[in-house]
Formats: sequence, structure tokens, C-alpha cells
Amino acid sequence: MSDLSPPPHAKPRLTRDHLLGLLRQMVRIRRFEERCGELYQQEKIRGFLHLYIGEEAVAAGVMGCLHPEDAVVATYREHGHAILRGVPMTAVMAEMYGKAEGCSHGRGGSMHLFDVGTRFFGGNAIVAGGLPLAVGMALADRMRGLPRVTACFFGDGAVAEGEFHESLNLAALWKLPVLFVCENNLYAMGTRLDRAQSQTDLHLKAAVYQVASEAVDGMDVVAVEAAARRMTDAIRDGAGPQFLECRTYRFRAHSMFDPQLYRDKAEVDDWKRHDPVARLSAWMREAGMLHDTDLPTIERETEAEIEAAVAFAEAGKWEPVEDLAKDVYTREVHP
Amino acid sequence: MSDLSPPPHAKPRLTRDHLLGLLRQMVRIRRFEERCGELYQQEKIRGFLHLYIGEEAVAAGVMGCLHPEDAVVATYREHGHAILRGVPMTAVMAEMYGKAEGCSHGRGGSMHLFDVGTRFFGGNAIVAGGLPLAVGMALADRMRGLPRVTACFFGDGAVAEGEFHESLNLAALWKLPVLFVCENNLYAMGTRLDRAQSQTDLHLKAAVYQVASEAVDGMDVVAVEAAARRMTDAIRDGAGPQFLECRTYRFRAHSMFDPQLYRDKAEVDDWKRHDPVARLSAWMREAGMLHDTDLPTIERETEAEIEAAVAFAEAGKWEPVEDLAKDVYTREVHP
Amino acid sequence: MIDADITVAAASRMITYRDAMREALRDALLRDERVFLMGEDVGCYGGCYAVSKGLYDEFGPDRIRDTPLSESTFVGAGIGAALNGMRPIVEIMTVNFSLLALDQIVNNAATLRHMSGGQVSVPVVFRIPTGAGRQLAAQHSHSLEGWYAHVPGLRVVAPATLEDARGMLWTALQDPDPVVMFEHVMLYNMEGTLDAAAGPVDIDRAAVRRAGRDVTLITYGGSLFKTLAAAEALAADNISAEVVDLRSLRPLDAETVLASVARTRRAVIVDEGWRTGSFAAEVSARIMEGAFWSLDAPVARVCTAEVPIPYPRHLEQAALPQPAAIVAAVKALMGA
Amino acid sequence: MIDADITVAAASRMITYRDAMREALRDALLRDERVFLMGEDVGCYGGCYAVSKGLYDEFGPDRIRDTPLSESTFVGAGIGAALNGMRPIVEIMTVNFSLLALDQIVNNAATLRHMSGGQVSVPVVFRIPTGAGRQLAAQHSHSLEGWYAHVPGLRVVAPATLEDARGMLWTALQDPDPVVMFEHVMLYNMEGTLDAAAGPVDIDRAAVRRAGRDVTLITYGGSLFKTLAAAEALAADNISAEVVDLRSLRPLDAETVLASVARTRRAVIVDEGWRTGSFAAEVSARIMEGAFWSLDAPVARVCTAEVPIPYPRHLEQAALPQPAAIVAAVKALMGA
Ligand SMILES: Cc1ncc(C[n+]2csc(CCOP(=O)(O)OP(=O)(O)O)c2C)c(N)n1
Ligand SMILES: Cc1ncc(C[n+]2csc(CCOP(=O)(O)OP(=O)(O)O)c2C)c(N)n1
Ligand SMILES: [Mg+2]
Ligand SMILES: [Mg+2]
Repeated sequence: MSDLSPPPHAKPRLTRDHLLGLLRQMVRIRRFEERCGELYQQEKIRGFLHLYIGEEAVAAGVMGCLHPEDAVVATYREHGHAILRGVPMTAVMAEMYGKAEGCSHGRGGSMHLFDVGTRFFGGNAIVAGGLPLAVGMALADRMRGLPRVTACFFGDGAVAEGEFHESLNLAALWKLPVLFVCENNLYAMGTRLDRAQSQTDLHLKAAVYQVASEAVDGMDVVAVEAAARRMTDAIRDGAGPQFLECRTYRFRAHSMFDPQLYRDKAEVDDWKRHDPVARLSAWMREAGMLHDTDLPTIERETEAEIEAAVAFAEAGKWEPVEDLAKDVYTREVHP
Repeated sequence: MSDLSPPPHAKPRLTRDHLLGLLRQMVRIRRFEERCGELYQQEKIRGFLHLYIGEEAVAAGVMGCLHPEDAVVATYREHGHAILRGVPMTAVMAEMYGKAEGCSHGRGGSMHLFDVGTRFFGGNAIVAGGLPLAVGMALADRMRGLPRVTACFFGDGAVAEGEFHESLNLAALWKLPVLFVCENNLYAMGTRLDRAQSQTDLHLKAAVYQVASEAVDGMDVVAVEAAARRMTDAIRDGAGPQFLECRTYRFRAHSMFDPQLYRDKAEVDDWKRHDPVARLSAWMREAGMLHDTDLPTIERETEAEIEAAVAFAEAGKWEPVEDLAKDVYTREVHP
Repeated sequence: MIDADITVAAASRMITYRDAMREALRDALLRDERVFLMGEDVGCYGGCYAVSKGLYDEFGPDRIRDTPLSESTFVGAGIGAALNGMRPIVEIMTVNFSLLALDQIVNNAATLRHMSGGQVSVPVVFRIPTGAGRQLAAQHSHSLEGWYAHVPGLRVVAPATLEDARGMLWTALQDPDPVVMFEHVMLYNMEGTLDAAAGPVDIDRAAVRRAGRDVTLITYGGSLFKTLAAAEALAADNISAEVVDLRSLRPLDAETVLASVARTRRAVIVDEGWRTGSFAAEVSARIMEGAFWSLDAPVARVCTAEVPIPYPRHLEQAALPQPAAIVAAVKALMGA
Repeated sequence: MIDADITVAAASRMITYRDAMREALRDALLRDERVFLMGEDVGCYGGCYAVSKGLYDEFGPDRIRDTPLSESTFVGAGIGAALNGMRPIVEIMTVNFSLLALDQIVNNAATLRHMSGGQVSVPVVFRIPTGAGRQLAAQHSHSLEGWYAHVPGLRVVAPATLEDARGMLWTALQDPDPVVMFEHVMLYNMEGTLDAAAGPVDIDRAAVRRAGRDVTLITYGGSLFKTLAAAEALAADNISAEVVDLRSLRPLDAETVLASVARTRRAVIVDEGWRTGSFAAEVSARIMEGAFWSLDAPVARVCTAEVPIPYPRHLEQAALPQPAAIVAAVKALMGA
């Protein structure tokens, strides 16, 4: 479980401790992802790898507002979400390697991180494919009388898919406890938002279903957290689904295969000036909340955590080939 | 082609002749459909049969605004649209019988009326399945530089489907010449609109895509026509797609199998007081535009047209069983 | 249809397939509060084929849950609800519309267990009416059971008899994995006797519906009764046909099939899918692989003609497998 | 991969499958102004597998048309555009996402001609990358060619060689009916020589890629080179294998298959689909029906294991058909 889980109905906090916590979470994602990129070059990690670098404020801002009994449904760009949700970094890294000790026992890889213990339900590689799942999980909570939230992360590209429309409608119609978090990073692979959608104010799209909807600066973790807290509080108060559009940007390529022909370096550099990690640290520094040893300490601890994760993954085992047919059915079935 | 095709950019006309034309078209649908209902009881027509009775003002109001080179894409509730588009009633009736002389050579039946001559492209039995087709037809017109409109009819139920969302977005994004006509009859089979959609003002749903959008009283043929004319004019002027929500009601069951458990007779009776045929005739009568012999003449002529259509269908031939494999491929292909 | 002329025994009653299915639904809803039924027009309308008629009044809108026209999402929501403690029965109005939900079924229902390394199960049952015969033309007459049977992670069953209509649902709900249940639309009106105590049945094994010596006819779902009729006709010509009802398409009970073919040495498969790529091809291939040396003649298939189903009755019937074609296929095999 | 070690002749050049496909696209765009390419990231991004790289700059955003993430609608729009005078090439990024568009393909593209009684044709080409091998795990590694081959009204082709990558597209565009073209993702980097004058090829007939006497290996698409490798290995053991590349799955050129099997009297089918309900089953059934009496042994299948494709390389490779398994299957047949 994320160590940022607040007590119910807490107000956004701007204490040094709290902000340091947010900073630490963003740094954990950033460094983990950077290391993954290197490991991909070393062919330790294979398949598709989608880095989240630049977007850390979104996961960090939202995840702390969730309770242990809440659920998370994410996309293929979900390492940060998994880690902040409390999936051990060791198990995440082992999964990226495809080792049996991975959080999905190696079967899923980077795009399919699962961890039932922290109620982290994937890791979905079909764009918008997680939205109906989240709606259904929330439906179950509602029918079972459990006061839980399901947080569902997805990109701007997913908003164009039919399932977005159907899921928003169903959640609104049945007033289900879903927090929809749209990570609007302006691109779906190489397609800029305005080349894909006639309405680029995505939160307006959500609002038309009568879903409470808001856009925030997704590079500002404090803003994201404040909005997410309001929204999770509202959901817990029975207000039904909420839609949070976080305007953000990915600093890296879409995946490891993307030559980035579709955007200028200048645009990327512009956005890097809003780097969420740099921004929070600068703000804290100005406010006298960041001591000189803080960041080095965080970096050092993060580094140690990552190296332990890499060592864990390296030491992990390959599942024996004889087990190939495992985990297709719960009980044994021979087709 | 409909005999109501106006010259381009005509303004709505309230002349006696024009209104009589609208009245005649609505009566043609009404009586044709009633006869189809009887023929279904007599087992001359089989499969599904979806009657349009009550909704005639929509087809009548829109169809007169289309030009011969425009195209129409409709649903399984499309007999009225086909007839008003100019598909001969004989060929439509023969199709309902499944005879080789039918407009789809008997292969399609009631749900799949096609007539390339009048650019009537079906008759689609998958709810919302026609929207992408209409968008694609409009795309072809745009790419070919042809100043045509594609009119696409669908129900309130279709608005909940993912394809609605995707199609509105694509048409708006590419500014395609599509007239979306939503026949909001308040029910999708037995599901009342407010039990299926969180936003019941359907034209608002369209507006969010930046599609010019409007709701009209779909029981008032003059209002429908005025709006449809404005919209087709706008499309021809290059304004991109337009969305017309027509608020209407079906007086009959969804199909011939529907026991109508989901609505009160009182509700149906209420709506019948807005009967579009009665309403237009009453209004014309008050305005001194409907002479005593007008309606009887229309009824007589319609009756004759329908009887000729039935006779044509009765005299039609069954396609020989040996031809079963025909019209699967354009050239001969043996799988 | 079957058994209709048998006198109703004290402990049994006349019932239709539709009513047997409704009893199964009611039974499941009463037995387990985690069970609910969800789909288009299952509630207020009473079900497109009237299967759930009355249940809305009895169990209310929460447990008999009408959905908007959004196949992909309500199917996905069923999967999500199953992940999170419920036992949903999701009705897809017909197999034709299930194409819109296929991504959710293939990429989520069937794979979540595997992708998560065995951490989750997806105990959802999809009820899907299937098949042609009602003159509903090309977009409303598909038989795609074979497609579903191709997908690891799914179980696929096809109740053809009243016992199975009454009994398969509960067993399917007890299964921790997604079960797709195909109900042929021409069976709903079938009437016959059912034991008053009829209850859950297995969903693992094929059933020999008629014993015979000369040829094995293998089929499932809506084609069972046509196949039994063909067997009856063959009997009149002194050809003794065994009829195997597969009941489950995935897993396929090859053992029962092969045992029968080993005895009869001849087989004809009857399947309402289009011939090329039909599930019948799989059965034929299994016999090839498992009983080649016992065969006295090549295995034959009677399937639907390779044409979108046409509207007129005579063409629709000509496209579908019929008893006469089954008889002819058998006679061709027998060299008769 | 193939021919890579052959000296390049004067009239031929080295080229990859990817580039051959791009040439075919360019050629079609130049030949016919009604042709355009549409799909996710085909333009600015240069294509998910870089197939269309450069075409956006050359032909502009109208003819190399990036679409939103809306598979059902841009596929349907391609069908609509084909109905209305254009010749669209619609790229679905991978077969995995084609599930979201299957309704449009099955219920519109494949049926419009029939439902309209032959009034319309739908001259659209769907290009669909398919297959596993890149460690993309359970949702991104499907091989669903067999499903498409089941549908009357569609044509389904699978170019496996450079000649076919270069030549099938134009032929497909000349076809008045919808053609689904599957490109195996592991072929894009394959390099070899191609005749400088290479152009359109037929899409009707299977091709014998290697002649042999003892057994017929039947395959298509991405499995062709694994099968050729197996044939090579078998040759070392003095087993002479004929290799048939189906090229077209619908229609299936049964004639070529049966003629080969009639000569070799043995057959193994190699198919990356999951075994149960694979297209290999159809081929097996056809051989059963058309060459039973010539068979010296049961026809065997080498298919993908019945498991969603796992992420780790060793498990993925273990799940897929491999030369060693093909060799083993052949040897089992030969009683060797
Ligand atoms: C249904 C579907 N279509 C296409 C893809 C290929 N694809 C993977 S990610 C992606 C872009 C998604 O963009 P967005 O939703 O904005 O998320 P982001 O990657 O920017 O985080 C695409 C097209 C897919 N995985 N699923
Ligand atoms: C995709 C799909 N799902 C379900 C159906 C079954 N069905 C046929 S008509 C209908 C209701 C459609 O309602 P609406 O769009 O409002 O049109 P109306 O019938 O009221 O004219 C349904 C559910 C279908 N044909 N297609
Ligand atoms: Mg994005
Ligand atoms: Mg309606």
C-alpha cells in the first residue's frame, strides 16, 4: 500500500513532510523508469516498454488519495502507478524481466503488472480496455455495499475510443464510485490530440454525461492531489463518478521503438521546463521546506531501492518450460 | 427520387402544395406500414418487422431536403425512408416478401432495403452500425470533391453505442458532409431513454464534438423540415456535419414480438394526441389549406399505390434455390 | 419437440427450453446473492426471447439489470464485477452483437488470469442466443460458437436439451473461469418433459443421445434435433446411427467422440457454422488425429453453405444443415 | 532470411519485406488516385512498424490519413468510402485491435453485397499485422487469420515472401470485394533479393515453395520460414518434404494442397493459431475429405499451445510452432 494513504476526508496538506513524501514518490518513478530504459538497451527488459517520465505528478498526486481497499486499473504505461500503489519494486522489476518472482509471475511483463494484494488490477494493453473493467469493479462494490473507489487511469487517446463513451455513460447512469483519471499528454503515439479529436477540452467530453469533471495542471503534483482528494472524497460521499483530466507530457518516446518524427525537440524542451520533480523541489526550496540534504537522501534511498530491485530481478528464476500451460484456467482443463 | 426534392438553398415553404406533399408522404408511410402489419399477421412478411408509425414526420421532413446525388443510410426501421427516398413501393413490398423482384432481390428483407439507383444504402440491423458507413461515404465525397450530403438515420438507443462517439468525432474532426438524424422515440426496445443514458438531451451529446446540433419537435413535420433544410444548406456551404435530434414516438410495438410490458397505454395515448399526420391536417384545415377532398384523394391514391405494391409482391418469384451462393462475391470465388 | 409424445410421469412436467432456462436463472438468483443478470432488455422488456420474463418483478432492477446499448462496456463491466466478488450472468442479446464485445471477452475475460500469473479468476457466465432459422437475414443469423471455442481461457458450452438448459447454468456459475453458454434461438419453444427434481448437470462431457452401430453423427446445440431426425430416417433404411451431442465445445470431450468413432468406424459432423473454418473442422481434425486407423471412410461435414444467411425462408433453409443432407452424407459414406 | 546468401543479380536488389510492402503502397497510390491509406499512426508517426514511413511527406495528410483511436469507426469509414467510389487501404495497427472492428468487417464489409442483392461491391483492402514473437504478451500476440477465413464475402491473403509483399496489394485493390491481408510482424525485417521488375501477383493460388516426395508441409504467413527450415533439417535425415505456402486462406486452394498430398501421402500443417479451432483444422478436414484414400498416415498439426502468449521469451517460443516440433511431427508420421 502506498505510504501516502491519508485518513478519510483529509484536506490537502502542504506540510514539509507531506510534500517531501510526494517528491520522494515522483523521484522513485523517475529513477526507476530511467533504469528500465537502460535495462531495455541491455536487453534485460523486452517487448514493449512505455516510460512515464514527465508524467509522475499524476500518479503521485492521485495515488495518495486512495485507501488500501480501493482498486486501481491502469494501462501499459503503469510502472509508476504500480510502485506508488505499493507493489514492491522488486516484484515489479522482476516482472519486467519476465522472472517467476515478478508480480505477475513473469507472464505479463511491463504491460501487465498485477498485484491483488494491493488491489492493483493491471496493466491493460488495449487502449480504453480498462475502463469497462473499472466500471464493473465499481458496480460490484456498489452492489456489495462496500464503500470503495476504483481509480481508472488512461490516456487522451483512449478518450476517442467507443469504450470511453460507453463507460462514462454507464458509470454516470448507475452513479458508480469510479475516479476516471485521464492522463492527457497531448499525444496518442504520434498523433497529437487536435489531430485526433474535434473537442480537445477532454473534461468537457466527460461533463456531458453528467459526470463531475475538472482539468488540472498535471505537472503540478499539489494541484493534482488537491483535485484527486476532492474527487475521491466526493465519491466516498456518494456523488458518483468523477473525471479528472491531468494535462501533462511525456518527455520520452512513446515506446522504445518510436523515432519521434511527429514532434519538435523544442516542444519537448518547452515542456521539460515544467518538469514536475524540478518544479516541486524549486517551490519547496523557495518556501524553505526543502533542506539541502533532502534530495540527496531521497536520491540515495531510491537508488538503493532500485539496485535492490535489479538484484532481485537478476537473481530471479525463469519459470520452467514444462509449466507453459499453467494459469490458463483456475482448475485443470484440457481443451 | 423523392418528388419533394427542392432546388438548392430553398427556404422552408408553407404553400398549400408543399404542405399537401408532406401530408401525402406521411400518409404513404402510415398506410404502407399498417398494411405491412397485416401482411405480417398473414405470414406474408416474416423475420423482424419494425414499424415506423408515429414517426413519419421525421422521414418526411428530412427526405425532402436531400438531392438526388445525396445518399441515405438508415436502420432496420427504414421502410418509410426508402419509400420517401423514391424507392418504388412495389420493389420495397416485394423485398418484404423476399421475392426476387424486391429492391434487394429478396435477400435482405424488411431490415435491408437497398437501392443504389436512389442512393439508398440500407437498411442496417446492427444498432449504430450505419454511422461509420455514413462517415466513410461522406469522406469519399469530400475526397472526390463532390458536393453531396450523406444523411444518416438512427435511434436514441444508438447514441449509447461506442460507434456513435467515434463517428461524431471523426465527422467533426474531418468536417465531413454528414447529416446525423437522431430519431429519439424515447425507447430502445423496452428501455426508456433515462434508464439507458445519463444525458437525455441527446443533442448536447453531439454538441460536445463541435458538431452543430439542434433538437426539434419530431411530431411536427414543418419544424423537422425547416431544421433539416437549414442543416443540409449549412453542410452544402461547407459547415461540416450537423446533428438533428427529432423528438418523436413510436405508436406501435418495437417489433412484431414485443408485448410492450415496459410502457403504459396511457403514455402511448398521450403521444397519439400529437400524431404528426393528424396534426398537420388539422393545422392545414384551420389555415384553410386543406380542402375537403384532399385527404380522401391522398388516401385513395395511396391505397391504390399500396394495393399495386402488394399485387406486385404477390406476383413476384422466389429466387431458385440453385442460386443460393449468388451475390456473396462480385466475381466467382469458391471457398 | 423431443419427448413431446411421452406421457408425463408423476415426477416430471411439461416445460419449454425457455422456461427451463428461466428456472435455472431463478434458481441461481435464489441460491447465491452474488449472482445477477445483466444485459439489454433483460428486465422491463422481459428479455428479447422472453427468457427472463418475470424476473425483474421478482428480483428488482439491481439484480435484473437493464443495460444501455453498449455491448463492449457491459460485457467488460461483467468481467470487472466478476473480478471484484460478484457472479454476473451477462446476456448478450444475440451472438451477432457479441462481435462488438469480442475484444473484452478475448483480451480480458480469457486472459486476465494468465496475464496476472494466476492471481485472479473471472467467474462470469455469458449467455448468448445463437443461430439462424427465423428469417432474420445476414446480420442476425450468425453461428460463431467455433470462434469462442478457439480461445484459451474460455469454456464454451451449448445446452441442447431441456435437462441441459435447466442444469448447465448453475454448474457454469460454480466454475471459477469465464463460461460462454450458447442457446440456439430455435430451441426456446421446444417443449418436453423434465424431471421435477432436475438440477445442475456436468459441463465436461459429451453425451451419446442415441446409440448406434454404423456411423457416428456428432453435433451440438440447435443441430441436435435435426441430427436425431436424420438418425431416425436412417434407421428406416437399416442404418444405425449413433448421435453424440458435444455439449461442451471447449474443452472438447474428444474421448467420447473417439470412442464412438472407434466403434462405428464412420463419422459425420453437423454444425450450423459456415463450412470453412467451422468447429466441425476441428472435430474432423481430432478424429483424423485420434482415430484415423479405425476409419472405414473419410469423416464428412454437414455445415451451413458459405453465404450470408438470406432472408427468404426457402433460401435460408437451403443454406442451413438439414436432416436430408445429413442422411445423404451418411449414405455417401456407407457407399449406399 | 530467405535468399539472403544468394548473390544479387543485375536485375534484382536487396530489399526487406517492410520496404517491399512500402513500395507496393507507393505504387498503388501512384497508379490510382482513388487509393488512400488510413489508420492509426500511418502518417506522421510513419507507421507502427514503419511500413508507411515517408509516404506522409510524399502524399500528404489526405491520402496518408491518420485516424483517431476508433477501430470500429475508421474501419467502417473505409467500407463506406469503398461503397462511394474510393479504393481505401485501411491499416489496423495489429490483429489484436481488429477485434474492436470485427463487427464492421463481418456485418458490413462481408455482407453488404449479399444483403443488397448484388447491388454494391466493397473494394476495400484491410492490412493487418499479425502474430507473436516479439514478447508482447497475451493481448498483443494473436493470430486470428483463421477467424477471418471463416467469413463468406471476405477474401483473406497472407503474403509470406518478398514477391508477395510487393505484389499482393495491387491485385487485392483490383478485387471488387473486401480483401484482408495479414502481414506477420516477424517478417518485416526479413531481407532478400527481389526482381527489379517485381509487380502484381495472383492472390488465388497456393505455391509450392519447395518440392519433395515424402511428406507435404502446409503453412502460410509467418510460419513459412520455420517450415522451410524444418524441411531443410529433414533433408539432412533423408526425408524429402514438400512445402506448400497457402498464400490465400479464403478461398483456399485445396486443389494444390490435395495434389501434393496425393503424391506424398502424408501431411503436416503448421499454423500459428491456437490448435483448437485453428485454420489448420480446416486444412486437415479438407484433406480428410479430398485425399483420405491416398493417406499413409493421419494428417498432423503443429500449432500454438493453448495458452495466451506469455511474456518471457523462453515461454513464448515454447508456445509457438518451431522447426523442431515440425521435424518431430514429420518423423512421428514416417514412423521414424
Ligand atoms: C485498441 C488499441 N488500439 C491501438 C493500440 C496501439 N497503441 C498503444 S498505446 C497507443 C496510444 C495511446 O495513447 P494514449 O491513450 O494517449 O496513452 P499514452 O500512450 O499517451 O499514455 C496506441 C495507439 C492499442 N494498444 N489498443
Ligand atoms: C448492436 C446491436 N445491439 C442490439 C440490437 C438489438 N436491437 C435491435 S433494435 C434495438 C433498439 C434500438 O433502439 P433505437 O436505437 O432507439 O432505435 P428504435 O428501434 O427505437 O428506432 C435493439 C436493442 C441490435 N440490433 N444491434
Ligand atoms: Mg497520450
Ligand atoms: Mg428508440
